[in-house]
Amino acid sequence: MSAHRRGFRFGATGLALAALLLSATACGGTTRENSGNDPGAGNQASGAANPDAQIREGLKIAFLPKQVNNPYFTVSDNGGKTAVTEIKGEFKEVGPSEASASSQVSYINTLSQQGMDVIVTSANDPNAICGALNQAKAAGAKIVTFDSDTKPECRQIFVNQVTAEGIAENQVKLISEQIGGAGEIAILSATANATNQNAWIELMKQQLTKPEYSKIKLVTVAYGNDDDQKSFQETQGLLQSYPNLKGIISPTTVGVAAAARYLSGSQYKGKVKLTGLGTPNQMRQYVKDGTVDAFALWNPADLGYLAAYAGAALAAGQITGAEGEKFTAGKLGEYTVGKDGVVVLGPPTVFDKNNIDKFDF
Amino acid sequence: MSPEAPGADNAPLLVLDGVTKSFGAVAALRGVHLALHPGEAHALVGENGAGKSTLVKTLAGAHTPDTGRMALDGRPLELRGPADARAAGIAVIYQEPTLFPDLSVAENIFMGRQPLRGLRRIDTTAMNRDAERLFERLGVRIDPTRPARGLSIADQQLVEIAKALSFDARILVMDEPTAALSGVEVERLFGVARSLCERGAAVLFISHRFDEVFDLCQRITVLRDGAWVSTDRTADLTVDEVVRRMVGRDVSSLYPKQDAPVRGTLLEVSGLSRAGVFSDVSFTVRGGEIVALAGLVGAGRSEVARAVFGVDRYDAGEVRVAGRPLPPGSPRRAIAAGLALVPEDRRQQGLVMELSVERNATLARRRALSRLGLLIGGAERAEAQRWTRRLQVKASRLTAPVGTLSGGNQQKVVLAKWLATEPRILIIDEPTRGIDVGTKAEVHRLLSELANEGLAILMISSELPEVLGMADRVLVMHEGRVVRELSRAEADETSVMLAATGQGATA
Amino acid sequence: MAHDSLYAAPSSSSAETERRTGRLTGLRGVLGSWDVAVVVALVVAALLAGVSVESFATGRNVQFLLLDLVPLAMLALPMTLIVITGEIDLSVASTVGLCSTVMGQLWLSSGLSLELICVLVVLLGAVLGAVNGVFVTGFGLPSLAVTIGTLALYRGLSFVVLGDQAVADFPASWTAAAVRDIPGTSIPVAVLPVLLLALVFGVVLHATAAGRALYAMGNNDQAATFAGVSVARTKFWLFVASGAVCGLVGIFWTLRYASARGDNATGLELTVVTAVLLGGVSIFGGRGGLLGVVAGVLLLGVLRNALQLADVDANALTIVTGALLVASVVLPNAVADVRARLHRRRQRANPVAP
Amino acid sequence: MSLTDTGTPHRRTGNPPTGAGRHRRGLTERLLAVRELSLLLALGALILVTTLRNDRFLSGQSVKDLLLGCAILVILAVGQTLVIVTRNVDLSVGSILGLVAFATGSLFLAAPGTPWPVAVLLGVALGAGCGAVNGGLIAVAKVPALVITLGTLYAFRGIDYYWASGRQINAADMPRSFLRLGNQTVLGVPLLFLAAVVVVAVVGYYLRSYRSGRELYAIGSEPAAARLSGIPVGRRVFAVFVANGALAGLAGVLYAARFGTLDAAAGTGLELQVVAAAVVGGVAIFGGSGSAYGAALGAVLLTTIGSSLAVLRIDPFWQQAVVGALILAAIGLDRLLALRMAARLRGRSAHGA
Repeated sequence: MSAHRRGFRFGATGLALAALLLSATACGGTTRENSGNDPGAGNQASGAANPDAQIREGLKIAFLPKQVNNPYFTVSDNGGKTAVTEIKGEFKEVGPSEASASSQVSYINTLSQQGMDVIVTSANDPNAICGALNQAKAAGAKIVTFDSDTKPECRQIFVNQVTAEGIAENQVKLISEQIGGAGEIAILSATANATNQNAWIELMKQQLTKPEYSKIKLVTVAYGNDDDQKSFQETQGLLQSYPNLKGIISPTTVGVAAAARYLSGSQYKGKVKLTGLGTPNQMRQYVKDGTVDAFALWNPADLGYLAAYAGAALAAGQITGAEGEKFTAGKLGEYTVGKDGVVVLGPPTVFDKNNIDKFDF
Repeated sequence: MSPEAPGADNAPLLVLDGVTKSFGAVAALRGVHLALHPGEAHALVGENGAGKSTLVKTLAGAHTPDTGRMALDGRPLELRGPADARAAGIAVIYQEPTLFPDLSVAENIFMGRQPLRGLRRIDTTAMNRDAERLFERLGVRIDPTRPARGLSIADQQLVEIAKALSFDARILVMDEPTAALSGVEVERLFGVARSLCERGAAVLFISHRFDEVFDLCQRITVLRDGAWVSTDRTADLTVDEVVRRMVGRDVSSLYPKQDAPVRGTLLEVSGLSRAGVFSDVSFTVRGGEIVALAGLVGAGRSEVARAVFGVDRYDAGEVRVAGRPLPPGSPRRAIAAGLALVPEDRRQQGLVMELSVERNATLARRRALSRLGLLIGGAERAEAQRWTRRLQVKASRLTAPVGTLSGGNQQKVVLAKWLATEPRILIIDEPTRGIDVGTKAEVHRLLSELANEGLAILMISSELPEVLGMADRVLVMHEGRVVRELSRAEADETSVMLAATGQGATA
Repeated sequence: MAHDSLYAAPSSSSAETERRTGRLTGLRGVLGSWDVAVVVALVVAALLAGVSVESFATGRNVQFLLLDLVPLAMLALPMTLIVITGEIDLSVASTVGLCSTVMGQLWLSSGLSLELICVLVVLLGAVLGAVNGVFVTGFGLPSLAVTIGTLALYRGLSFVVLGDQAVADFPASWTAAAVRDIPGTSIPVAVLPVLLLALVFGVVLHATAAGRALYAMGNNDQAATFAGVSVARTKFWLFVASGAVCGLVGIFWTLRYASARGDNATGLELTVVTAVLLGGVSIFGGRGGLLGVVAGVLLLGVLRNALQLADVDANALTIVTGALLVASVVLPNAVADVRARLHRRRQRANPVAP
Repeated sequence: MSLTDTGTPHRRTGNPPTGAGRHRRGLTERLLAVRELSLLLALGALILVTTLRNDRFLSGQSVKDLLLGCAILVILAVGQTLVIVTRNVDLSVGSILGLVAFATGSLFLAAPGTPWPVAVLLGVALGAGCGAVNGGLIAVAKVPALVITLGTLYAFRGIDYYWASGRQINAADMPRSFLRLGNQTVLGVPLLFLAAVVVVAVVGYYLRSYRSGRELYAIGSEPAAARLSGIPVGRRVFAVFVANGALAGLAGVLYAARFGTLDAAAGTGLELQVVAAAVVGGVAIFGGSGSAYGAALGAVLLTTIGSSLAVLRIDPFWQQAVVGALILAAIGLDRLLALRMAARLRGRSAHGA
C-alpha cells in the first residue's frame, strides 16, 4: 500500500468524520414526516401598541434591497430616504451587488452589529434570511419587509405594493380591453418562485374564469428570470410557438420592457398587445410608438416611503404589527395594519400616453 | 593571441572580446575571446557547464552580455534580441529543435520572413515552393505543408537546418546539431556548411564528437568553466590534447570496467512487444554484469527500457525480476521490485529542476522513508547527505534547487536518487550524455563498482567506445528488434555497426 | 501542469528553463517569506479593524465572521493541493450549488432521512469531482478548460434540479445546529470540522510521501512519473476529494441559510482561488503551503467584514476582491523582477533579453 | 565514430511534396476546414430538428432574430480567438462589455447630441483601454492570463456597478439614430450582423495571411521557440489583449444600441458563452490553432441552441447546462482528433521503427 494512497485514506477518513459531525447534530433518522415544522419564534403583538407615541428623532433606519444595482430599488429606497429625512432619522442604504440571499444575510448581520433601530428589506429568499432577521430582532431592531416578503414570523410588518387581487384584476382587465375581450394570451413572468409572481398568476387564472373573460384563453406562462436577454428570447419563443397569440401580460418591470422592445422591433408591433407592470421611464418610448397601449405599476417611491414610516411607527411603538393598528405615513395619510402584519400601499396606477409624461421613475 | 586562421589575410568577420555573462551568482562566461574568419569552420569545445550554450545564446541575441564587446566586420555589434541577431546575418541551430508543432513545416522555416504578395499578404505558394527547394538542397523530402507536430527528432533537426539555410547566413552557429542525425545526414549537413564557408560565411560548430570536429573544422577553441583556454589550428591538435585542455588535467582510463563475478539472472525480458515501437524483444541480465543495449537512435532502445520500467505499457510479452513476473505499467511496482531507471532526458525525466537537491535525491524513496505514513524532516536530510557524499555531488547546499547544478552534478543527483532505492537492477539510458569528460570517468567507475556489488546493469548508449568499454555483453537493436547479441570478445566497431544498420544481422 | 502546458513555455527549451528557474529561485525568495507576510498582514488588518471599526471586535461579530468563512475555508483546502499539482478546479462553487439543490430535492420528494441524504450528497460531490478528474487525468485535458465547462454544467444542472424553487422546510433542530456556537464561546461549532479538515490536508501536504509527490508533479510531472509517482491517479483523487468537500459545504450552506436554491454559492470560486493565491500558492504549481492559505482565507474574511461594517459600498468590495486576486499574483513576480533587476544593476548590466 | 549510422540513403517523409500547396490547400489548413464543416453540419441538423417541431423557426422574422441575437456573441468570440490562439484567455470580456455599454449610455445622457459614430469610437477606445490594463498586468506579472482576467472580471464589473450605482439608462435617453443601429436591417439582414460579419472577415483574413497574424499562432504553439526566433512575444500578446478589449468595446456599444435598457449588470456571465463559442468553434484551448471563422460558427451555434430551446419550450434552465456540456464535448473531441492526427503524422514520419 503506497503512502500517498494512504494519504488519501487520511483524506477520506477526514471527510467521513466531518460528515458524521454534521449529521450527528440530530439523533436518529430525521425525515420530512417526523420533523414537525416548528415555526420560528412568533413575534405577533409583543406588548401593547401606543397609537400616539412620538417618533423620536435620529432613528437609524437601514434599507437593504434585493440588490443595490437594481434601478427599481434605487427608486423605492429614495422614497424611503425622503420619509426618513421628514422624521429627522438617519437613513442608510446597503446591499449586495448581486441578488443572492446569502450575501443579504451577512448584510443583515452587519446591520444588527451596527445597532440599527429599523431594518427595511426586500427578501431574495423568504426563508434564507429568516435566521439572521430573527437574530437582528433579538438584538432590538424592528424589521419591515417590502416588495417581497419573508415568512411572517421573521418580520413585524410587510408593506405590500398592492394586493394580489388588485394586480390580477387590473392586469386581466387591461389585456382584455386591448385585445377586445377575445383570443389567446400568454404570461411572461419573472422567476418561477418569485414570491408574489405566482400568487398573481394564480389569481389572474381565477379572474379569467369570470364570464366576461370567457373568450380569452391563457396558453402558457413563460419565465424570463427577470433577465433582459432571457425575457427577450422568451418573447421570441412565445410568438413563434403560438402563432395566434393576441396578447402578453408581463407582470414584471424587466420582462415587460424586454417584451416591448422585442415587439417594437418586430413585425408583431401593434398586432400583438402587451401590458404588464413597468416603470414609465422604461416604457415611455413604447407607449409613444404604439407598441404598448397601457400598463400599470404602483409608485415604487411611495412604497419605500411607506415602508420607512411603518418602520418608524414600529420603533416608536405606535404599532406592533398586530392586525387593526393604525399609523400615519406622512403625505400618504393613514394606513391600517392588516392580517399577518401586512400593510397595502394601494391600487396600481395605470399609465397610458395621456398621463405617462406626468411620471418620472 | 589567436593563431593564423586559414587565409588570415582576411579580417575577422565576427569578434567577441572579453565577454562575460552571469546568472544570479553563477558566472557562465568570463572574458571569452572568439574570432570567426570568413570561410572558416570553427569548433567550440568544452565540458558541459563550460559556457558553450551561453555563448551560443549570446550570439543568438537571446542573452545580452554583462560586459565585453562584440564586433561584426569591425563595427561594434549590439544584439537586443534574436531579431537583431538575424538581421546581422547570424543563424543558430539549437541543440533541441525549437519548432511550432501546430504550424506547417514551411511556416516554421519562414516564420516572420514569409514571402509576401500584394498588400503585404503572405504568399503561401511561394513559401511552400521555397521550402521544397531548401529540402532538395538538403536532399531530404518533407512535405512543407504538413504540421511540424509528429516529426521525428531528426526531421525536426533537418527543418531547423533548413531554417538556418533559408536566410543564407554569414555566420552559422550549430549547437550539437548532429546528436540525432544519421551519418548520411551529418555528411550532407557538413556539405552544406562547407559550401557556406566557400561563399565566405563562417561556421561555429559545437559538438562533443571529436571525430566530427576534426572532420569539419579548421580551428578549435576550448572553453573551461566559462573562460577561454585556447584557440589552435585543428592540424596542431590531437584528441587527447583537446580533452586534456577541456578537463584541465589528464583523464586516466576512461572505461575501467573490471570483470565481476557473474551471479544469477535478475532481469528477464521475454517476447516484449509494443505496436509500431518494438517487437518480440527478449533478453536477460544477470547480477554483476553490464549489458549494453546498442543501436541507432530510434531503434527503440529507450522505449524498451521505459516499457520494462512500467512508464509505458506494452502489448505482449513478460518481464520477470528474479524469477517473479513484474506487473506492467507501474513504475512504483517496478521500484518496489528493485528496478531503477536513470532516464535519457535529465531535465524532463530525471529531475525536478525547481526542487532542492535533497528532495530530488529522496523522491523515489519518499515512501520507504516515511514512518506511519508521516515524513518528518530528518530522515530525508540524512538519506540525501549519505548519497550525495558517496557520489561527491558538488552543491552549495542540499536545499539549493537542483537546476542550479552543472550537468554532471545533476546526473550524479539522478544516480543518487536511484541508488538510494538500493536497486537490484539498474537500467541506465545514455549514462554520460551531455556530461563533461571528467564526470564521465567517474560515472563509468561507479557503474563497474555497482556491477561488482552484484547489481544487474542494463546500459543504453549511443557512444560506441562506451559500449565496447563497459559492456560484458552487447545487444544490438535495429528497427525495434534485438537483431544480435555479442559477447565482449565478439563486440567491436564493425560487428556492432553492421548489426545496428541491419546489415548481416541475425547471427 | 495545466498552466505550464497552457501558459508557461515548456521547460524543454533550455533557455526557458533557465529563465524559469531563474525567476522561480527569485520567486522562492519572495514566497518563502510570503506566507509569513500574509500572516503579518492578517494580524495587522485584524488589529486595525479592531481599533478603527466600531463593533468589529465583538463576540457576535467574530461569530458572523467565522460563519461566513466556513465554506470558503473548506473549499480552499483541497483547492490548495490541486493548485500545487498545477491544476485548478473552477467548478467548486457550482458543485456546491448542485449538491445543495439535490439535497433540497431529496428532502422534498424522497422520504429519506436527513442523515442518509447528507451522506448521499457528499457522495454526489465526490462523483462530480470524479467527473472533473476523469476529464483531466483520463483524457489529459487542461483542468482549466474542463472545470470552466463543469462550472457551467453543474450550475445549469442545479437550476434544472430545483428550477428556481427553494426548499426551506429543513428541521429547525438542524438549521439551528449549523449556526450554533461551541457552548460558552462565540465560536460556531461548524469551525470544528474545518479545523479537522485543515489538519488532515496540512499533514497530507507537508508530512507525507503523498505531499512530496504533489510538489514534485506540480513542478515536473514527467520526472515525478519516472520516480514512481502515479500522477494521473493522484490528481484524480484530488479532484474527488475536492468534490466531496464541496458536498460538505453544500450541506452546510443549505442548513445555515435553511434554503436550498440553484443560485447558492454563485461566484464563490473566485474567492476561493483568490484566497489560495493570496496564501502564497504559485499558480504554476509546485509551490506554496497550507498555513499561508489559511491565513489568506482569514485575511480575506477580515477585510470584507471590516469594510462592510465601515459601510463600504458592496461594489467597492467586488473591486477589492478582484484587485486582491490580481495583486496576489502580480506582486510576487514584480518583486522577483525588481530583485533580479537590482541584482543585475549591481553588476552594471542592461536588462535581460526576453 | 558514433553509433548513429543508418543505411537508408534517403528519408522519405510524408507524401512526395510535388505540387504541395500549389493546387491543393496544405494539410495543416485542411484540418481546420474539416472542423468548420462539421460545425456547419451540426448547425444545420439543429435548425432542421427545431424547424420540424415548429416551422415558424425559419420564418423571416425569427431568422432575423437569430442573426440579431448572435451578432454580439460572434464579435466577442472572434476577439477571444485572438487571445486563445496565443495560449492565453480573457475572462473579463463580459465586464468590459458591460462597462462600455453603460458608458455609452451615460455619454448620450451627458451629451445627447453626440453623433453615434463618435459614441462607437469612444466605446471601442474605452474597451481597448481595459484590454490594455489586462495586457499590461499580464506582461508585468508573467502569470496565466486566466488569473489576471478573472481578477479584472470582477474589478471592471465593480467599477461599472460603482459608477451606475443602481441607475438605469433607458431607450428614451438615447438618440433614435443610435438605437436604430440595433434593429435596422439592410435587405432584411440586421445591421448588427453585418458588423459582425465584417469583423469576422477582417480578423479571419488577418490571422491567415499576415505575418504578425501567423506569429500569434507561433506564440501560442511554442512560446519559447517564438522568443528564440525573434518574435516580440510580449508586444504581440499585449496587442492581442488590446485588440480583444477593443472588440469587446465595440460589442458593448452595439449592445447598448440593441437593448436600449442599460443597467450595470449588462453582459454578466457572458464570458462563459464566449469561451464556449471559441472552444466549440475549434479554437484549441492549448493555443496555436483555430480560426476566427470557426469561433464565429461556434457563436452562431450557441445562440441557435438558445433560441431553439425557447422555441421547443424546453425549460430555459437547461441552457447553461447545455453550454457546459458543449465545452466539455468540444475540448474532448479536439483532444481525440489531436491524438489520432499525431498518430497518423508519426506514421508519415519515417523515424522510430
